[in-house]
Amino acid sequence: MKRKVAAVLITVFFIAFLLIGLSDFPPYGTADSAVYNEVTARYLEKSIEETGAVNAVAGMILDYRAFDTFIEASVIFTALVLVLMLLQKNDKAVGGDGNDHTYH
Amino acid sequence: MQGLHLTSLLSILILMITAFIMPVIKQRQLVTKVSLATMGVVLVMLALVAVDVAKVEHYTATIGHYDAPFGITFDIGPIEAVVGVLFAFVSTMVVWYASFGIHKEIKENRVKLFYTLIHLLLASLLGIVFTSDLFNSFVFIEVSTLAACGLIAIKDKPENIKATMKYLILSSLGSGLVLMGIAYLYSMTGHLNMRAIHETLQVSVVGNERAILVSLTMFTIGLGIKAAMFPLHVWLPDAHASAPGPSSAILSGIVIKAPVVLLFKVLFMVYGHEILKDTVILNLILIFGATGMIMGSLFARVQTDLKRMVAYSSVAQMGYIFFGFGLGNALGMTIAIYHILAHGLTKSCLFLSVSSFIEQTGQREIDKMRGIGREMPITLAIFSLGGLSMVGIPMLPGFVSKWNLALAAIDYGQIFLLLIILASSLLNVSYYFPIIINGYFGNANLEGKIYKSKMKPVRELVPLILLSIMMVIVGFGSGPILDWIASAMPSL
Amino acid sequence: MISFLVSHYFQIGTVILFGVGFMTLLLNNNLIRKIIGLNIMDTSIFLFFITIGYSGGREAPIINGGFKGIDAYVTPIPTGLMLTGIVVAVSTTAFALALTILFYERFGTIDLSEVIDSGGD
Amino acid sequence: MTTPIIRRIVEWLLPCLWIFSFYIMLFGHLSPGGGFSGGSVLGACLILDRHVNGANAFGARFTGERLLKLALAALLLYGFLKGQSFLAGVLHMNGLPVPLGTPGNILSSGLILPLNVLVGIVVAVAFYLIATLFEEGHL
Repeated sequence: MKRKVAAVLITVFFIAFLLIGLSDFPPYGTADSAVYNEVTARYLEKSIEETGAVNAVAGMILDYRAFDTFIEASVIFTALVLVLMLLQKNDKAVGGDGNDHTYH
Repeated sequence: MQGLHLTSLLSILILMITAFIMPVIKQRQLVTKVSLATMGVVLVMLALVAVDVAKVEHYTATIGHYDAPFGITFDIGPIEAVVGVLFAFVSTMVVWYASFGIHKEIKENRVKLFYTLIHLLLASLLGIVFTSDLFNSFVFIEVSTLAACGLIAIKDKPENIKATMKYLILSSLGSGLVLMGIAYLYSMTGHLNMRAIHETLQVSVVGNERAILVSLTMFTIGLGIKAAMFPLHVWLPDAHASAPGPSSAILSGIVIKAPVVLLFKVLFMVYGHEILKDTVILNLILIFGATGMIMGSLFARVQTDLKRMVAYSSVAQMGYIFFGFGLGNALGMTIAIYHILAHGLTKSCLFLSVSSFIEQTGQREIDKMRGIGREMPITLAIFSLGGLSMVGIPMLPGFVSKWNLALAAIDYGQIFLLLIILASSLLNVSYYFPIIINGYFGNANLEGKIYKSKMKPVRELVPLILLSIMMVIVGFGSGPILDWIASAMPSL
Repeated sequence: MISFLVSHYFQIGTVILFGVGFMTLLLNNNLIRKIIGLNIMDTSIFLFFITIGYSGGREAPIINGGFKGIDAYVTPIPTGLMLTGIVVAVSTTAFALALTILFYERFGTIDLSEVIDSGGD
Repeated sequence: MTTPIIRRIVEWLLPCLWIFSFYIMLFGHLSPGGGFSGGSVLGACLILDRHVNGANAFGARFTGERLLKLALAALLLYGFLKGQSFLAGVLHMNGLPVPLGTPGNILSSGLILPLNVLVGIVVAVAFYLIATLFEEGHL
């Protein structure tokens, strides 16, 4: 019970804290926010010219910020490796012999 | 000299690409060889990064064809170079050590996944340190979290599953907070590049004070969880104590260091001193660091399991690093970075020697380690060297950190902080010395122990010996290293 | 106060959603619920990011049929970032669920507190 | 879990989903969509197929091991295609000369189209393998 009260209090405090920070931001849906700066302008204006993509989002994630997307692909790969490691039950490892197990 | 700039990116790409190949290689020996060779190449590359940085002081590598605010860049200066070399060195030694014995500790068919995960982990840690883009660092943090969890869960025991679960949940919470911090910063500035954010923040600080405070808190808590800052350290002892030996060495030596470096960059390069001095964040970090130094050592003292004791000692040592940040003066920050180096080398040394005790004797309790010095003299010598460094015997890296940390505390103007450093050192003595003394001396302890009976072949101890030699070098050569790190400190 | 609530209603909604996720994470010991809480938290952050870029009356950043000027399109950055964020969240969730299965197999329960309270240290 | 109703519906639905997923992937640079979205639809397709038709239909030809190799090959190709561009960027040189084409055509925008397909393959295979592992415990 004590823990529940503590959890609720922490959460309420946390939300209040975030909301206080929020009050510095421009209202929802206005165009004068800081994100409409030269970076956005370039991604929109030069997207076709520099990346050839009509879809500026595709141009951004696969050309301007392609490194992110490359790491993202490796996140999926990591998750696949981990799930493979945890859930593979049968002894036939993928591509491995796996017939001589040494349990610790 | 543009060519050398490649090495920072190339090291990450090579690690990633070898990690993609490894799961389909059939023989374990081949995987081990590939991994060792890659690690060697990466170590050389990072040494080249350091050489490059020593020449040009600081460089920016654009990843892709777009310059800083538009694309992703690596900003590499002395701090990044030093930490990068540390990461590569420790992982190379750990992989070398693991190549002899990891198949005894985990299932045979998981060995190649172990190396895959280590490669992904090292790549992501280097990425966290090098990148100058906040969102990019978030993605790297996630890879490192997943890979680190994998390195714990790779040993198929119930307590590993439990520890991994705890670590994963807390760590994901931390990532969520970091992402929220990034969202607030992005909303305020419209940039993701650290330099660009810094410049915009300087202009737009008025009217954004509350949002800045919120985002700062998010980053501190989020990265604090990942770096085991004291009250948020609860996942660490379980995780580091239950993981297989080489994993523990990597987790304790370098994995908890990368978030610290990122926190350093966020605090002092993104926000900058102008903003920090108006907030309480640095004082909070100082308090948490100081509490961690004392409490971590107190917890370590009462442990009966050797590995848990060393794990709790990590909490205390992370306290030193946060203490240095919290002081907020140039010497404090320099020492915090230096202590990353010192603790990374020392703790990986300690964990590897502890894991070889456990492997050879099959015992985990501290009481059972009596007389181990006769059975495994070299390993205990290395353990003792690490312990002495933690305690702060002159000329070893731990002493250099403590001495300079004390100087920085005097500089800060609070003398009672000296007492905390002193108390923490004394507590360190109280749990490292009994093991060393009981291991080497006392007739009752040494009775019936046969000299070198449980020693590993010397060639299996080479990585450990190299780690300890490097540790001593870092201790003796602390002068130039400190100067070099200090040259990169952001002006106050 | 009221004007703040009205003008920032979407951001406030996402922050409250974040709180809901956070509370789910704190209150429940059931692992599946904890994972759900984490996902709610992540989703709220994604929503928050999207609200940053939204601006009334602008089109999606797909430049079909001639460029209409930079004021005609919503910024593509938050959208693109959140694509990456979603992938990361999916990967973490997959791993957490796999771990939960193993947890259940080892301990016979998916209650974290039961195991931590009873199982040794 | 497979009733005749589901079988019947899936029989009609699956080809549409296949085409739709490839449409999302291939038109990622022209319209909403891209590698990840297309890949997740394709992954859902594969999971549905596996769920309804069992391991015989698709799984017989594309075993887990082969799919894993396919995904790793796609990742490697991705790494090389993009890695050369990253490395060239560090040196401030041009990478592989890939023509950008006419904006609006399918064969345009340089590397984005192949990268979308590669990401799609990786995502689809990863989702399919993860789901299979969850459901059956082996590949």
